[in-house]
Amino acid sequence: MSKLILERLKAQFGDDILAVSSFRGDDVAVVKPSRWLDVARFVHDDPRCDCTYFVDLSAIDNCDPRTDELDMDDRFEVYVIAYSVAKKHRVRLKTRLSGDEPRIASVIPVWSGANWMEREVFDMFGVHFEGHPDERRILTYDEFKGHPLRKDYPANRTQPLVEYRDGTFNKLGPFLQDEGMPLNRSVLPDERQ
Amino acid sequence: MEPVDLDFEEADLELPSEPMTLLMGPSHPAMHGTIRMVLKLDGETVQDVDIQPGYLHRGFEKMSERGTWSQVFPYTDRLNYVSPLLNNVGYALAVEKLLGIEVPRKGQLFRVILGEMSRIADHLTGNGAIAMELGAFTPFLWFLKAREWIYEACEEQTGARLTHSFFRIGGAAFPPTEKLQSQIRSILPRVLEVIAEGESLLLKNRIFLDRTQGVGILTKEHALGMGASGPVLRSAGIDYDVRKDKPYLTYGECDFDVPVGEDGDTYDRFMVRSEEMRQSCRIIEQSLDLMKKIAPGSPEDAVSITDPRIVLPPKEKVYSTIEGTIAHFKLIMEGINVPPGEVYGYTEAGNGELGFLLVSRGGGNPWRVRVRGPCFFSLQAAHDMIRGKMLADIIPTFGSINMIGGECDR
Amino acid sequence: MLFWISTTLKVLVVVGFLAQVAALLLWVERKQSAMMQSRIGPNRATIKIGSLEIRAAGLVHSIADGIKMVWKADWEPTGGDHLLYRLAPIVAIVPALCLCAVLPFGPTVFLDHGRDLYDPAWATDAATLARSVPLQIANLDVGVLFIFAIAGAGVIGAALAGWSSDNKFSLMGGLRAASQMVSYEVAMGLSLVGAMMIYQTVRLDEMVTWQTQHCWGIFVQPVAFVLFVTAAIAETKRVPFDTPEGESELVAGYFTEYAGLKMAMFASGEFVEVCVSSALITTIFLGGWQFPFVQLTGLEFHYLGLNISWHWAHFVVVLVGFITFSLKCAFLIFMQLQVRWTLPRFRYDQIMKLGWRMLLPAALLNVLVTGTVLLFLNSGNG
Amino acid sequence: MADVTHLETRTLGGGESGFATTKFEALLGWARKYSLFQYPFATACCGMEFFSTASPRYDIARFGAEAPRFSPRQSDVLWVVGTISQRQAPVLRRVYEQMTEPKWVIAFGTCASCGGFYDNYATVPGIDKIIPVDVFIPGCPPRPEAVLDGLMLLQDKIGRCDRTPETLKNTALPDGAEEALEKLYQIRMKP
Repeated sequence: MSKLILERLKAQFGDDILAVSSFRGDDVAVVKPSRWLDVARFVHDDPRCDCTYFVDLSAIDNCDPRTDELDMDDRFEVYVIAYSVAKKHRVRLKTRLSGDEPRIASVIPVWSGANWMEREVFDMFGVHFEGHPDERRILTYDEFKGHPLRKDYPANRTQPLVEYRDGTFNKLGPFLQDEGMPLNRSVLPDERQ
Repeated sequence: MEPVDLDFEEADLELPSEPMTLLMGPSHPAMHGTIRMVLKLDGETVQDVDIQPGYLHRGFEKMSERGTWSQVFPYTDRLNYVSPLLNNVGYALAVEKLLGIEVPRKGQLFRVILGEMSRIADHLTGNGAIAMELGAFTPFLWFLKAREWIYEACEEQTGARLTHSFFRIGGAAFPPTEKLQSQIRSILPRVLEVIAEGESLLLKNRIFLDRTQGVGILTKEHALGMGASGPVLRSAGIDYDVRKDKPYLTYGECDFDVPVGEDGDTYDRFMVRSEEMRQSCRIIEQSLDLMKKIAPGSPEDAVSITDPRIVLPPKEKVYSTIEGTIAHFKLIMEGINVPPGEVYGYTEAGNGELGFLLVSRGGGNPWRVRVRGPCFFSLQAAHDMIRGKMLADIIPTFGSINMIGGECDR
Repeated sequence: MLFWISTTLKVLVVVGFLAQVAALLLWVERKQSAMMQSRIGPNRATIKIGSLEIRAAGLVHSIADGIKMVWKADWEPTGGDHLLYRLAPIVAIVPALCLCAVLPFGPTVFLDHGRDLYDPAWATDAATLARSVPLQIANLDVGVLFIFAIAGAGVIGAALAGWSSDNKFSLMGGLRAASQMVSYEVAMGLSLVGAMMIYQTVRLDEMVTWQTQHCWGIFVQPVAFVLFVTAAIAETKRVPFDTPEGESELVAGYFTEYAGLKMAMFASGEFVEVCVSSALITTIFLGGWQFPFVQLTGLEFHYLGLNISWHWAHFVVVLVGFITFSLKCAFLIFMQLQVRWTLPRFRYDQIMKLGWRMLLPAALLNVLVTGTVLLFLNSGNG
Repeated sequence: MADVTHLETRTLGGGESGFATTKFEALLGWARKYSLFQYPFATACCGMEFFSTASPRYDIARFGAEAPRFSPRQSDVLWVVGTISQRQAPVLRRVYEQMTEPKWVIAFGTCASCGGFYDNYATVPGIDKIIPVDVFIPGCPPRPEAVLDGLMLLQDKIGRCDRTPETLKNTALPDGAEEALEKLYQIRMKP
């Protein structure tokens, strides 16, 4: 893998590129949140980067509720992957946001495909995208409270839309919390109830 | 002749015509049960459409964080449930990339063979669904008949018809059975014959051509910006196939072509899929030949690596030796100890680039498993393919995207 | 007296047959599709009489369907027009049944044929005619025109159903059905004008008589035959013209909201229409009940230097005529059902284009050519 | 430990006479049993096996369950095929309510029966939390043979006018079945 894009980025943006790395052939550049849209546009428009193909946009929650504060800095990592079909190279741009009111510019003006991905990140992590034309939930429903992929959301806290029937069932109920699970399931504190 | 009502402003009329809002789905026969479309119709023409996925969101990514690395496999089966083995391969390769290991040659060939079988099953279903949704039920059932043979072969190798969970981190669950060569070689010609038969019913049919050609056009730039991949992207004229552009496993040694469309319409997507099935057959034939050439007993002649920290010990050792028991216990209970890091592993699955972004913080559990489900991106592009067309055009267009709920909503 | 008895009998036979035809055709359709798709098709339902088990190759399933449909719960939409909602299935099926009134399904039966069996003159004798029973319920002077008038009413059923169901899919289905049927009626009517010019009549029994004396209509009007068959399939709303009820688009089209018996009426109305349109095509283009070279007196073959006159008893002639008619209809029905499993469906605008831009001009051209040829031939003769 | 006694289910075969049925009811039951218009509520992986069941090899049409009606008004059996998410639940409930009596529900696969291994915020732990179910078919996804077995179980229940929920159970293969299958396999695999 050529590191051409990373070099171009460093030359263009200097200190706004916080770090670059190439782990197992993946070129990653960490960008300051304030320059997020500019870097994305550069990667897309620069003829030597030419990353016109939008691959992916998502986020990572770095907060471990057992040890970290929920509103820690650098809690959310939003990344976007772009690829150049002609030059056959790809780059992953990353930015880090704080856990308190995470907010970042939308990259829809650069890649129109980012629309649903940003909606998904908003839905799953609660990261807001400034300038997004249609910020709604996409995978969960409007009545859903909270953001399920945040580490502090318990995996099995359901929010039913339809009231469950009562009455007797002639069959076993679903698996209970501790039934049929391996010992080291990472059960978070309030998941134990 | 001038139109009579030229002077009328629509709004001034006593009963002005308004667009009709039509909710299509999620339990609509053409929406695969998982998509809802809110259509704004002007007569039969679609003025605007809001595509709402998410009716099959089952929390794949959350569930992956709760188990060990190996426990993710059954969930990957149910991503693109039309071609589960390709998802297995994709996830296994991503974890292996994070671990920095490579599977022995026979294991790689085995993955290629079963994966391509799965791809044929996927495309058979996809193309059959296009025909069925246009009203031609017979070709669909013929394709299903061929799919049964593939399921049978996969069952012979993996033990399951549909959800195999067969590949492991560092290899596969079992080595190939003796029947592999003969069975697959006997199936492939028959599958090709069925494909040709089904096409003979459709491709010379004026109605089918009229319904698919020029319908649901996706332009090159739009496809790139939207991140569409696989047959949808290739039908738009962009020659991007992960198997060619960044060969993984043994695809680099195989001689196959990547079919590329021109117009990006439904017809092209149908043709790209059916040509890909033929290419997959070529790949399988070549891989079977390569597998025969492996010298028995050589290090290449194994489907899994031997590292006891990654691969489960053989069952007899688990029951007879204390080391085996402990290794088995540790791997099952704690999971494979994957060093901290973050990789994006991607392969060419049935619907396009299937990417897994894996984050490990060390230990047996994944910290984050992100799936790039190719349909999600293609479906997003469907918005512009549908808008401005007629109501009836939605059905073949949507069918040709081959939207698979599990992969789209995860 | 004879008239009333014979008419009542004929009505009972025809309506009784058509009431069963839906079950029969359902079975044919299922088994036929199973054969084409290398399946077996329904075969599990059995009727047990003592130790005897009747399966009738799956025909029993159709009986089960019928019984179930009758006792399936009925349902009515809370919105919409209730009267029209109930009226729609009746309006859909009654015109199709009415059409059978003018179809001749066999040669005229002469009750005192024994008087002079082999003299061709007896058939026109006034006394014989008085004691004859035409195998046709109503021998109307307007013939074909009656058919167009009544068939046109069939569209109202679909449109009413779509309108009164209070469902958007139904509404679209009803609109599609209405526009499609109205459009194809034009082409259908015009395609017959050529045939009427040649036969010089609009009465269906006289059409058959003309074809008995000359040759089948399909040979003198091949274009009209193709146009008429196409338009007839479109009128019955079957694949590839089934957009009004296209499953993958409009769920079940104009009868989405109908359940139980009412839905069964729509479904069987469709089969009755298939049956009637086949009978109509047979009558107008395939010589009706006429078996090749069979005249009123029996087999008459006077071609290629051969002179064969084989006199049959009158009831044999009638029987052969009736069976011939049934077989021809069965063949056409089978063909129409087969189309269902091979072709994809059109898009709505493609149907309209086909109707107005292809079939209609072709029908007009056919009229023009037929007229010119007739004029030319007549001027040559006289 | 759960109480086992209430888990007992009736096995296929009938012969029980818990209900006083008249001849007329028996006739209706017979007709309904062989004329099952189905509404496939297919959402997920199990949909593939549902297709397979309709495919030429297994041919669900043999049992009279041929016609898929996509309008709930006209259907008799609701096949819930695949995972039902919380978001999908109101839709399923609505479709069930729209069906006209008499109606039956089959939970196809583990996810529909009890939520399967999707034990999380997004999925409904079994559709019987929302709508009543007549037959549960286990499997992830169930093999087409199991589906046909489940359908036969439902037909049996319809014939008996029995509405208690039942789960499909494992049945042993009859003697000689394995050899016969192997022979069939050999024949099929001949090039």
